[in-house]
Amino acid sequence: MADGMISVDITSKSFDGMPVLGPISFRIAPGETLALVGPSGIGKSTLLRILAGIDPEFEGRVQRPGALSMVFQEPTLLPWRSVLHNLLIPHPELRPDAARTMLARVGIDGKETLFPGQLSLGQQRRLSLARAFACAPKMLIMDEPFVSLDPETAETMLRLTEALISEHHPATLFVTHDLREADRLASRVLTLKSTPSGAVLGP
Amino acid sequence: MADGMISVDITSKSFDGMPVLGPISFRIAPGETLALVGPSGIGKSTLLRILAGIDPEFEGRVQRPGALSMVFQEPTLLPWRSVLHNLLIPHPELRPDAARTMLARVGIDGKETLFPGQLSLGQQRRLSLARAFACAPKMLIMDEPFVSLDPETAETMLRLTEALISEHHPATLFVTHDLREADRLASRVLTLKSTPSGAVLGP
Amino acid sequence: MAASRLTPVLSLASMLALWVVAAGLTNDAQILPTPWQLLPLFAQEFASGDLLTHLGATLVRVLWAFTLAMSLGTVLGLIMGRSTATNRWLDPWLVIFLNLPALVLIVLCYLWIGLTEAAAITAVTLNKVPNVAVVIREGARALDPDLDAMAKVYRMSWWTRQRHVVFPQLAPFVAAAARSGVAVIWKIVLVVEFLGRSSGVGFQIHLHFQLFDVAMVLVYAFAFIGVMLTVEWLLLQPAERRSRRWRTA
Amino acid sequence: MAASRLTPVLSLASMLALWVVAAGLTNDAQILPTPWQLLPLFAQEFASGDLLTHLGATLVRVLWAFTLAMSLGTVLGLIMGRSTATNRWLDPWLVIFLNLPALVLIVLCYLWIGLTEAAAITAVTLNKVPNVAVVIREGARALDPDLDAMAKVYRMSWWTRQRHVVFPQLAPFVAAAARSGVAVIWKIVLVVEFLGRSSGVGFQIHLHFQLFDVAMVLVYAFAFIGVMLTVEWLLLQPAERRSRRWRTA
Amino acid sequence: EDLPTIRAAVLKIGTVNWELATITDNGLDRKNGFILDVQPFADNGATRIAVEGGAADMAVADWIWVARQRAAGKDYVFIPYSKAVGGVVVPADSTAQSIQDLAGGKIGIAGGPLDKSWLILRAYAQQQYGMDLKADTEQVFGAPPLIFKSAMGGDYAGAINFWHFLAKNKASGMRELVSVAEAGKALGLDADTPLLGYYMKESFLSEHPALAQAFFEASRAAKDKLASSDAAWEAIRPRMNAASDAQFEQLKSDWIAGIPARAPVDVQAAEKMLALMSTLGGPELVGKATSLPDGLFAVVK
Ligand SMILES: Nc1ncnc2c1ncn2[C@@H]1O[C@H](COP(=O)(O)OP(=O)(O)OP(=O)(O)O)[C@@H](O)[C@H]1O
Ligand SMILES: Nc1ncnc2c1ncn2[C@@H]1O[C@H](COP(=O)(O)OP(=O)(O)OP(=O)(O)O)[C@@H](O)[C@H]1O
Ligand SMILES: [Mg+2]
Ligand SMILES: [Mg+2]
Repeated sequence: MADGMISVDITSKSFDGMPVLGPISFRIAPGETLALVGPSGIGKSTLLRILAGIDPEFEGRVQRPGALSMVFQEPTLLPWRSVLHNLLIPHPELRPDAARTMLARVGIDGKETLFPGQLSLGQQRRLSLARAFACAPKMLIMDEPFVSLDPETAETMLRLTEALISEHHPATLFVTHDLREADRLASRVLTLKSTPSGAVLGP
Repeated sequence: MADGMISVDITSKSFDGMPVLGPISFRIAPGETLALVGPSGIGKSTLLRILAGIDPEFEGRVQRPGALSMVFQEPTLLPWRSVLHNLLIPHPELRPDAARTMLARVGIDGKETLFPGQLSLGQQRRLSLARAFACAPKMLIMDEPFVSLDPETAETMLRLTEALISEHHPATLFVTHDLREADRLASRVLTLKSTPSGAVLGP
Repeated sequence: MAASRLTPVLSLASMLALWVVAAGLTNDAQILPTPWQLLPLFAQEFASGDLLTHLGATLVRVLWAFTLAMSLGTVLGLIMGRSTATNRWLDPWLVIFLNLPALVLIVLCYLWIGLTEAAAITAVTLNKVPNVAVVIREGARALDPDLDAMAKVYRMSWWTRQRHVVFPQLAPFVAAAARSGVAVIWKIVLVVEFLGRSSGVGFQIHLHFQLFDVAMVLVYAFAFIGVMLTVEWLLLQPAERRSRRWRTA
Repeated sequence: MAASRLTPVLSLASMLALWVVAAGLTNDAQILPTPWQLLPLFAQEFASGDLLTHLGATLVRVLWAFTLAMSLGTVLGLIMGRSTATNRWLDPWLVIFLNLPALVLIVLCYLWIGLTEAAAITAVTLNKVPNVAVVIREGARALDPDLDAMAKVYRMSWWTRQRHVVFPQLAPFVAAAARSGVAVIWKIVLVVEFLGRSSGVGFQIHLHFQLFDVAMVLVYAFAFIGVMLTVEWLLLQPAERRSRRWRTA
Repeated sequence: EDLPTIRAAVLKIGTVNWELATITDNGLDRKNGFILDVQPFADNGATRIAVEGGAADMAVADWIWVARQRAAGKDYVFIPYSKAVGGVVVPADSTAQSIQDLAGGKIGIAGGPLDKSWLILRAYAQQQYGMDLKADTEQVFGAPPLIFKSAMGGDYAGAINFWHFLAKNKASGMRELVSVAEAGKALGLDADTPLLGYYMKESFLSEHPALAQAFFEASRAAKDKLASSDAAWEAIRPRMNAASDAQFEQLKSDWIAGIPARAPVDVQAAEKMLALMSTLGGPELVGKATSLPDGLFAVVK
């Protein structure tokens, strides 16, 4: 297999005997961006969690690089650490001024010393984006990264994502409900569709 | 003032001395639906929390009916109670079969006995919608109710909202980033824009 | 499943083995008798009815004090955790009662109320309430304000709010307070019993300690521990598993 | 702000008032002396140096036992809370040690190790570790799995994870265990001291209790409580306020 | 019949029970016009709380303690019971011949630094050998059972304990170096002054004027019985916790040796002893009782 190639070969995944994912198999090349779409509750987040190595309880095999970043569907910040430290703690190698630049790029400069609970939800989501972008990951996984943002901010984030992907060339997989977003960022779109034995990749 | 009229007269609202909302004043008539738009972090949720009576620390006056329902920006469910009980506990007067019907209308039938943590985020959001709709509120406050949903589910939810509003005629205020949503549901759109003394209603 | 049911048994067996080894090394039945040296003593105390009488007396006291201390302590802790103003008023009292030696409280209770059962239970309760309050207060401080807001918006009744919103969040703190609570209460009951009662496990333990009869001390101590293990396995753990189901699901 | 600073002082004053009333009602200086009857005794014990010597000895023991019990108990509680398998193995031991009467452990420690300082501190530590573990275990069970996942994805080091992810979630449990912990430890130190040490507040309290000298018992009890109130106000509360800032902000 | 009842709070395993059981078993209480109701407790402290809290009328203490309480305002009155005191025992293989030979060793002491036996032995060492027992030895204070057990294990050069623990130590081969009674005699104290006794509240006694004498009669009758009859000892043997015949015999003979002569307490001898205790123990020990409080000893003969 090509170096850095990401391969997903899931036979099945179920919760308490209820199948959620059926046989799913795909590859992502380094530098390639894939969108994942599908109705609410079909299993997109489940697939992402398996891919990221968070959920080891499935049948099948996944091959992924070590250095990966993830934007969770909810911000998942450390509520007891300041905005700045929420960047620095997962990235101890990051210089504070680089962290500040990153915060400015997602539009939450000047909030370094606040706690996440003092941010609006949109601001928290952007902080979580900044956290994923703050290093140069080999792989980027994002679960609906641009929701809860006004059109203008969403456009800024989209551009930022484009810039960072072209800078670091990570293999990227992201979930979205917005087909224009998928068109703009992704070279391929994976669609999950329901079958009795769990979700599989559709046409 | 007309019976049931909702009136908001905020002089100012600040966090730790930082002004967030400036002078804001508007009315909502019973049965009327208003959309609230504005960039991320401007103060939309703050305004909604004041209106709902959750945050009493502001300067000004708000008049609202007692029976109100709210869809929070995050699902805000009871993680330790089943899906069904998350409907029944806030609405003890609700009959279990009515609750089941409501779950079916938001598309999460068959999940009654699961805990919220076993739902996908989109399913949790729909449960939180069902909770808001399960009674006949005089006022309905919704903070980005249709995000994290695929276009088809979003359309279903939109229709459901329209149906319920025309059924119970609540005064409705909801936040959205989607102007088509605003156009479809609302008779008026309030826009928050930033000024040095906090956000005010714009043109 | 079968294996996991066996674990506690194996665990207890290994503890027993450790005891036998320790007893072997000590090699002095007066300091640490072997388990089988205790068996006839146990049988004798059981047959004479002494064991059950004293155990019963102690259990009644523990139960009363536990119920009182848990309910008073939980209420106090909740109020102090939710209201900063009340906390500022009551906190010094809490620190004082928390650190007042058990002996002082017990003696004062006995002298004021008399050497009665009521005095004994009051003394234990007063000793334990501050501990419970301190633990529950931390829980109350950690309550989720978003769920509070939700409960407010939906105008939940006071009772619904406590039962479905507050209590499940407090549950780990209540469990911690209850488990370490029973243990502390029973230890104070021991003191209360030797300072002014004529029955109970504490009375027997202290007597046999004064005679330096370690074997008998152990017989009574393990009788109580046996009860606690049973309560743990038959009541506490199943209840906890049920209330924790949402976490593991 | 000024008013809130005054509250603890007023609170203590009201407690003092209650004491004066109770002493007035009791009307027997041998059962409950008034506060001002204690002052000359306090001055006398302080001047003779006795108070400081014994208080110092007790504080050293409390500090040692506290440090040992908190660290061992936290590690044990964390492991048991996070691993169901380990928990099944260790839980029966925990219940046994939790409910083993202090007296039994203390006597065994003294007989095995000798009537030494090390035996005293070991006995107190062994008594307290299970309590701490039980509380921390509940905290470990309530840890947020989403944050765990985040820490895993971002490959945080073990230490970073403990410090920034795990510990802040355990903080309320640690605070609860620590506060009720010091209190319980000091109560066990009292027992340890009267059973086999020749110094310390517990030794003095027991001595004066045998002489039925309640005033002196109170002098020593309040000397320790005074230290605890000071620690509470100068160390614990500011530290807690800092670590709780994110909640109230 | 409405005989007055004396509720006695006693240590359930205390040696005083031997006498009290002999009284009740033989109906000596009713013969002397009262009913004895024995309430067992597990700790001496408990018996004192019981009397003070009004749950009992009588408990056992040494008269120096009673004097201290009386001087502090309590209306306690003392009725003599026993002159049995402790002493120092040394391990069987010890070469020590006098207390002087304990220098440099470890001494286990039951109770604290205010223990009366310890104080008297210190004064004795000072007087006889010019020795500062406190400075020349290392002391280990501990609960009586712990000292008893450690002494058996040979942990100490010498051990000071209550007489019934010493009796058991002796029964296992340990040797008494010097008894507190001898030491006291050397210091000029009257060895026949009964140190231990019963105490009751004066208010209780004044309700029943002849009760002190009646109780004293019963106590003496029991003592006479025990001093003369082996059968009486066999009757109480189950409550003596004697593990062997040797222990039983030792306990029996030491108890009989502790019976004081039938007489009122010699006030002058007591005064002398109190003065000595006051010098040795200071106000820590005797409190305000620097001299004998009036009415401390019940008028019994
Ligand atoms: N507790 C707080 N302390 C300090 N600042 C706060 C606090 N809560 C909110 N803010 C600030 O108030 C501003 C408005 O927040 P709000 O949540 O109302 O924004 P919003 O319009 O709802 O944004 P979004 O669309 O991202 O949800 C934000 O800049 C935020 O940083
Ligand atoms: N722990 C669990 N136990 C049982 N069922 C679960 C659990 N977690 C998820 N599920 C189920 O798995 C299905 C897929 O969930 P998932 O979160 O992957 O959906 P999704 O595609 O991400 O949806 P959304 O767009 O709403 O986020 C859902 O139907 C959900 O009910
Ligand atoms: Mg999802
Ligand atoms: Mg918002």
